[in-house]
Amino acid sequence: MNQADIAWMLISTALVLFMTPALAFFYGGLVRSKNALNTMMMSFVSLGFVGVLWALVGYSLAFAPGNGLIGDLSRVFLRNVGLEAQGTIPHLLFMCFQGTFAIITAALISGAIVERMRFSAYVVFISLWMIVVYSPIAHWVWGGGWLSQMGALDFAGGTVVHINAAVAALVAAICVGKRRDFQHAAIVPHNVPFTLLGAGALWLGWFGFNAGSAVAANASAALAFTTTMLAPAATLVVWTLLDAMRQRKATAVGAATAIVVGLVAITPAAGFVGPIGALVLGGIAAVPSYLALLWRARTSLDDSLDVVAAHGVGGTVGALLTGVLANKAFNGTVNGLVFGNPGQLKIQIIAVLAAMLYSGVMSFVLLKAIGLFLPLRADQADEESGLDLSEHGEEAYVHDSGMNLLATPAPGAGATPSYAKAQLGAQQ
Amino acid sequence: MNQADIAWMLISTALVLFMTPALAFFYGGLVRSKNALNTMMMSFVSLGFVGVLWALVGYSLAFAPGNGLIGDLSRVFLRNVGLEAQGTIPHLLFMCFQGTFAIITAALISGAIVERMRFSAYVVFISLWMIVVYSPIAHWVWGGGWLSQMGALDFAGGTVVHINAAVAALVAAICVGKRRDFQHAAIVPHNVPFTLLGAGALWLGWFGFNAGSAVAANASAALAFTTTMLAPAATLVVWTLLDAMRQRKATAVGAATAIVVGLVAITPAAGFVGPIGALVLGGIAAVPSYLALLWRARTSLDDSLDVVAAHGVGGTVGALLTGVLANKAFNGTVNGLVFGNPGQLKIQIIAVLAAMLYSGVMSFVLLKAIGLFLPLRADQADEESGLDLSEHGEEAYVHDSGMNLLATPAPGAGATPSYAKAQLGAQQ
Amino acid sequence: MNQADIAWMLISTALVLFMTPALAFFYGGLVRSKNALNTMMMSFVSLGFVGVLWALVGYSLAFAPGNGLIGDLSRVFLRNVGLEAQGTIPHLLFMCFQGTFAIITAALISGAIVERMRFSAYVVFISLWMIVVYSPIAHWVWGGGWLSQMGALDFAGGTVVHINAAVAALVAAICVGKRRDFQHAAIVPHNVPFTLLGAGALWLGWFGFNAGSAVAANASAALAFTTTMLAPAATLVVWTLLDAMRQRKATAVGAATAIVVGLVAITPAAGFVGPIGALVLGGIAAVPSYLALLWRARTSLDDSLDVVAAHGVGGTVGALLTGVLANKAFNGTVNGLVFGNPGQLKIQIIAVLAAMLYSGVMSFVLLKAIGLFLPLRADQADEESGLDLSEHGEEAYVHDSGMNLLATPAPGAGATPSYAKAQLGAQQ
Amino acid sequence: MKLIKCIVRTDKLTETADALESLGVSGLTIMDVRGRGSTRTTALYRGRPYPAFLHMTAIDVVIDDDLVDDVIRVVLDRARTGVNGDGRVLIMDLENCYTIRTRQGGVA
Amino acid sequence: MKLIKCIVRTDKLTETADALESLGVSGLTIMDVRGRGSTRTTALYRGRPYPAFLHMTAIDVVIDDDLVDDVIRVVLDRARTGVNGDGRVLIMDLENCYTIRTRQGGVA
Amino acid sequence: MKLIKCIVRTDKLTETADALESLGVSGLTIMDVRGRGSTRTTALYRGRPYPAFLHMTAIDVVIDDDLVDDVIRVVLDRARTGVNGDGRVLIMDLENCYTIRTRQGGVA
Ligand SMILES: Nc1ncnc2c1ncn2[C@@H]1O[C@H](COP(=O)(O)OP(=O)(O)O)[C@@H](O)[C@H]1O
Ligand SMILES: Nc1ncnc2c1ncn2[C@@H]1O[C@H](COP(=O)(O)OP(=O)(O)O)[C@@H](O)[C@H]1O
Ligand SMILES: Nc1ncnc2c1ncn2[C@@H]1O[C@H](COP(=O)(O)OP(=O)(O)O)[C@@H](O)[C@H]1O
Repeated sequence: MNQADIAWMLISTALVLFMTPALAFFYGGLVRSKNALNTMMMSFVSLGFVGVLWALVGYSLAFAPGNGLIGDLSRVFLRNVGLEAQGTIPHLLFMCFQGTFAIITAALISGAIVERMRFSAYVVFISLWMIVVYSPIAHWVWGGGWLSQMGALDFAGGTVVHINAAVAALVAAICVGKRRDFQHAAIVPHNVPFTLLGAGALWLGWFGFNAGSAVAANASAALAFTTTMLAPAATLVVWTLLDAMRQRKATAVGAATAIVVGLVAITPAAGFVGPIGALVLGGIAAVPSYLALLWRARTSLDDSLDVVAAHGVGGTVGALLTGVLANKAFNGTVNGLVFGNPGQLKIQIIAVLAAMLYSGVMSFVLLKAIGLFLPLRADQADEESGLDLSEHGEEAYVHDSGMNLLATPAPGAGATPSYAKAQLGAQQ
Repeated sequence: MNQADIAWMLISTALVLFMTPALAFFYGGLVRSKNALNTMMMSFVSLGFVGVLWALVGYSLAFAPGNGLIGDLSRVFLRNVGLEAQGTIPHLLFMCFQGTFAIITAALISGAIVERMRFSAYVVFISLWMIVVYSPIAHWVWGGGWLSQMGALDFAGGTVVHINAAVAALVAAICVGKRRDFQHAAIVPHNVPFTLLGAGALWLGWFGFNAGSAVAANASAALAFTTTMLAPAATLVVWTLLDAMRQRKATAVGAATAIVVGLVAITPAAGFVGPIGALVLGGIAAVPSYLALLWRARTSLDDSLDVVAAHGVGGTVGALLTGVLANKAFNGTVNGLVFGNPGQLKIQIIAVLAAMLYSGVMSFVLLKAIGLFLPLRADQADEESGLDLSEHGEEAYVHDSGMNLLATPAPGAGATPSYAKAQLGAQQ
Repeated sequence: MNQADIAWMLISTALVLFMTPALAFFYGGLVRSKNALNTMMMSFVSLGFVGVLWALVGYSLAFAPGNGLIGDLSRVFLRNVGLEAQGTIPHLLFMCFQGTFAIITAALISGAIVERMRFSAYVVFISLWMIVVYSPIAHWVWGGGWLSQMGALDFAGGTVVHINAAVAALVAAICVGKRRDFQHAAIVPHNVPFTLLGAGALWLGWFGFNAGSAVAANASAALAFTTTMLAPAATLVVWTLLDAMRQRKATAVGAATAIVVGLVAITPAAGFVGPIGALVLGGIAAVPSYLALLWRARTSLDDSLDVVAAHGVGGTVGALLTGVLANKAFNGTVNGLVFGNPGQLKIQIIAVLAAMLYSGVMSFVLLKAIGLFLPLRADQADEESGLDLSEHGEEAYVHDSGMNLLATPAPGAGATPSYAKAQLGAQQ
Repeated sequence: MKLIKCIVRTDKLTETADALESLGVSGLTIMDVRGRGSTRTTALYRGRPYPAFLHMTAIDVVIDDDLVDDVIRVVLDRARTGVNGDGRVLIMDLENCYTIRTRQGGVA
Repeated sequence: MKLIKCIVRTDKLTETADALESLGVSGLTIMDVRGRGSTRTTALYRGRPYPAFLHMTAIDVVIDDDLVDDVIRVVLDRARTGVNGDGRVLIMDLENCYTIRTRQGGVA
Repeated sequence: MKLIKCIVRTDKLTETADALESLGVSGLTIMDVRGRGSTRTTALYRGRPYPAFLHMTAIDVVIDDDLVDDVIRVVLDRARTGVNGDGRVLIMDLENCYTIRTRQGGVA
């Protein structure tokens, strides 16, 4: 084992775990205040349910030997997963690192169905989805499955995490249906600073996500770190210029979105492209997501927080450009199209399509199956008054009011102060 | 010295320091907006006063050789504390790491007395408390004192930090008395997202707290990391289910509390139990804290933010379950009850009781002594208008208003614009 | 290469990058809500424009060989910057670490001109400023330039970052002019918790900033870490006492400011002074900044968020005290005045003056030049309604309202519900 | 001159405002209010219920007397869902209303 | 019909609302307001004092004329502390009040 | 007795309040409101414009009848910029106003 690698993976794992609360703020700021807590809880609850189930089942399905399609059950309940080395770090630490990916991937889906999906159905959905959809695809790409055998490149999860979550989000948005006032009213963010906070904290965490995916404190991690810093910077520049050209305003929601799009796009490429490649990739990635977002807002698809435009489009662009810009001079192993290896792009396309197909079909089946037992949608009245109250019994913000407990008997009853009749009489 | 250990301890220490601002948000969100800054300042001020006093005095009392009860003064003013190795890291870094623990432990107490304690008395209290209560108990357990000699297990501070702070909090809540409108009004959180932010950031910091307590980037740190990820996940799951069963709503305040309870409970056990042990411990720990919290809210004890239910009950459960679930297969040194060593539980009970007794008595004496010189409580009028204004001269949130400076002379005075008499006359 | 150093520099760089979002919150909380997003965007946009330009041009000007005044163009577009070792870490990682400094230094300037500067002019300004002002000064001090040859001590950027940014801020405040209601109205912070959040997160990031400036996980990093923890603690204590003595209130804005002042002051000294020296330095540094801030608020200089008082005064005090308190017993290389080397203070003074002069003149020239092409100031109407709306087309907070899209045709048109004439008639 | 205070569901704000506009009433002032009446909600803290208020939006419009009937009709039409919690429309007499910019009294 | 606007201390909201309820006045609309009068507070920024306002809660209740006396009495009783800053009770005439859900005028 | 409701630009609050004070009207209640009229603004979300409201401050003052003219004059003077969006001053009749602390009716 290598202690420096352990140090780096300890902190990387902590950072990736923190991305889920960060996502809660990124998403939570974009909804209306009556749904703020519900939206945040959709991320936080993944830390619990997906976290526990990953340790019990998901890790084995994804990373136990098994076959090309799925891992076997040899590591269920963390059997045979201890402090022995897995690579250069303790096996349990590797399990944790991968667990944080499962947690955030499941939480990402929530962006498509906020403000209307019933919380209980959501919890059941993401719990099963992690087992049935996420774990197998993780196995294909990182667990020795068929896509890894085919040579698909996905450094930190463009396909496994982002495309996968985005397709599930698209399916969920369709199955759950649109918000009742969608397209009748401009549903605008209640707290943009929260969204900026989320974007900033996501970037911090993403260094663990991408550079941690080197699973070592080495040159590969440094490369992934560099590209994770440069690509979103380029996306932010291009997005800001697009915003300024189109409407003469550089929006803050746009900036937060740009950062996430740049991070998503560089994810599959992080350890494969060089720094200038990262700038190019980040800059290019801004355009399709920017257009997808504008276009989506005009359709009847209520992918409320644009998971598809950010993670689906951004992830796909990143996965394909990995096949174009991969640079052996930096990664030491493989070139992309522009460096003379067109075959890589073909493999990337297959990987993307396979993930889309599997995630789409299985997410649909899952949601329909859950819908047989649990209503997927909140009641109209609950949707109108907000899910914070109906699903969680809480209000996100309460100002200036001391409110009686229902249980408490009315206070007074004792001596009521003498009432100055004369004074009152004066007015009538 | 070991550079990887240094790298890990540098970042661990930074993360633990960040827990105190995180706590400010966890607590700050739960109070009314008129007391938001006061509550946050109660955490931030600890970074100053406790931080400085730790370097000057506390570290020596806790970690200098001394006797079984307290360290001597050989390291007062950081004498003999330099860049030489303490274990595998520079001595000063070890001092800093321990200092961050003292800071947050003192700040934890504030949860019991928010919205009414006078700020000056509070600052004096936590400053002296760190020296008189925290440092000795830290010495007992970690500084080579009698509890460590007896073999008490406390990996990262279940007893030293959480039980200790919770008992002091209980005593402080009693000495300071309840808020004037406690039990007359439901005093509800003014900003639940801040509480969630605090919980997320606390979790991040807690990886430094627990895994950093290995004081090395090794397998022990990896184990502590793993248990710190899994235990709160399990607590969150169980808490959510309890909430859903009891009232059909999974509250966000509940989720934030559950995360903290899980983190508290795993703290003493972090490097001693295995991953499945951590899931069990975290799951079990949810129940007593959940019940304690419900029960406390019905009593006349105004432990306003439930330090006792979260840190006292959670810390005790964790400390005892450490004696039950400790697993030599993972920690390499000691087993608990279920692995055939019932004696450990007895030692754990003694440690818990000793800390409770000492902390309770000394905190009481301290508060009474301070009360002789400084009023512990804010005036009724100040409590009503909020401590932000009375203690800090500030408002947490100001919207949409430009307000004159008192010092500035009234602006007008110059040429008053001609007034169209005719128009006004029209109305009467 | 040294893997432990890589691990530490990876996380340090991530932490410093996170300081810019943290700054967005520190600054964003202090302005009025109508300018909250604009203020935050002034920090975030630096992550894009300055980040990209640093990789393309700035790094070469600052760190390529060149001459005593400026680096050459040998590393423009990251030519010759790859994964080869620079010291003990990959060259690209070193470039990233330095890039995060450039980003935040540029963003710091914004504090002086918030609530009135036009966003486009600001973006152009900080982009050019980084190239024309920051990069050369970084070269002088860290890139082998004339100040480093002269032996000026600046561990992590007291001169390069803080004095430099503060002088540019002063010039910008003068060139852009004061806010129209400055001194007529008390312009008070709209969200003090955001400012506290920013201060807490800045402290976290500053461990990367200062201890990362050792560019290794070694004793020097541990020393810088220790001083970065102790100095702001001392500043916070002294500031709190000053506040309490002067006005009997310890303000939260004061506490947040104190933390930043302490961090600024220790920055140049971090790896040079001992722990007690850090306490002394931090405590002393509180006084001039405290007074500067009170005094500035009474002048007609609208350095809106007191960049000069915090970073200029704090940075200068820190840079000079480095020459006074530097302690060879800790840093192994150089002593300051109190340890018998008065010459160091002279060098420090020269470095401070040189940076002030260059930054002042060039910032002025730049702003005047930009002013020829782009108006520096927002229109009066835009300033009154707030820059969030005029520059970004957004509102930071929207509560409780579903608002129609302009583009959408009016919904009704269909069957208008029968109107009960009788009922209405009743009232008239 | 009358002041009409419409306390409506927050998500009926735009529909109501647009309808008023179609009557030529383009000026209005809104504020966030909370209320209770036949509809009540409760929220929970530490497992105990407490009464929460409904979030409503109050729309204040100053209009000439001859528009009163139309305004009321339009608001009753557009802000109504038929479910409890729809709100109230209050009609108050106004002595005068000055436009600060022009210093003129009367509806402008 | 009258509109009674009670500007009370925020922590007297529940007591006042409960007292109104015991008179049969269960509908009400509240809003956060700030005020000053005989009581003034100041806050500090950058060491300089500026006038802060007291946070108060305004409770609007629409009632029938015959309830006016009782409502005023009850509010004066329950919202009072006797210390400066207790607030005001305003009585305004109301021409009508429509319940949007039922389209009926009059107190409902 | 009258209730004067001044809807002014938020940054005219202090100037207006100070001017009222110089008339001897020291008590007032303010609230954050939003409005539209001849002035409109739009904001953007996901590239689409939506109507935003202007942030205004409403100042409610209870005064005796003989002060009405002065109060209106002063507000029209001080809150005015002459640019669209200056706001409105509403004059309403008030039946009575009780000071809760003293239980006395009438302006106090
Ligand atoms: N007597 C009243 N005085 C003032 N406001 C009232 C009154 N009754 C109801 N309201 C307002 O109208 C809203 C809706 O009232 P509610 O009785 O719940 O609905 P509905 O009239 O449809 O039954 C309340 O939330 C409150 O804001
Ligand atoms: N003339 C007034 N017009 C409108 N509101 C007033 C007036 N006077 C007082 N108020 C309101 O009543 C509140 C309490 O008034 P204050 O004079 O401070 O208390 P008290 O009446 O107990 O002396 C103020 O904060 C303000 O909201
Ligand atoms: N008819 C009205 N009823 C209620 N409030 C109004 C009305 N007309 C205008 N207002 C208020 O006055 C503010 C300024 O009105 P506006 O027409 O924009 O300015 P101006 O009167 O200077 O042209 C609006 O934002 C709104 O709050």
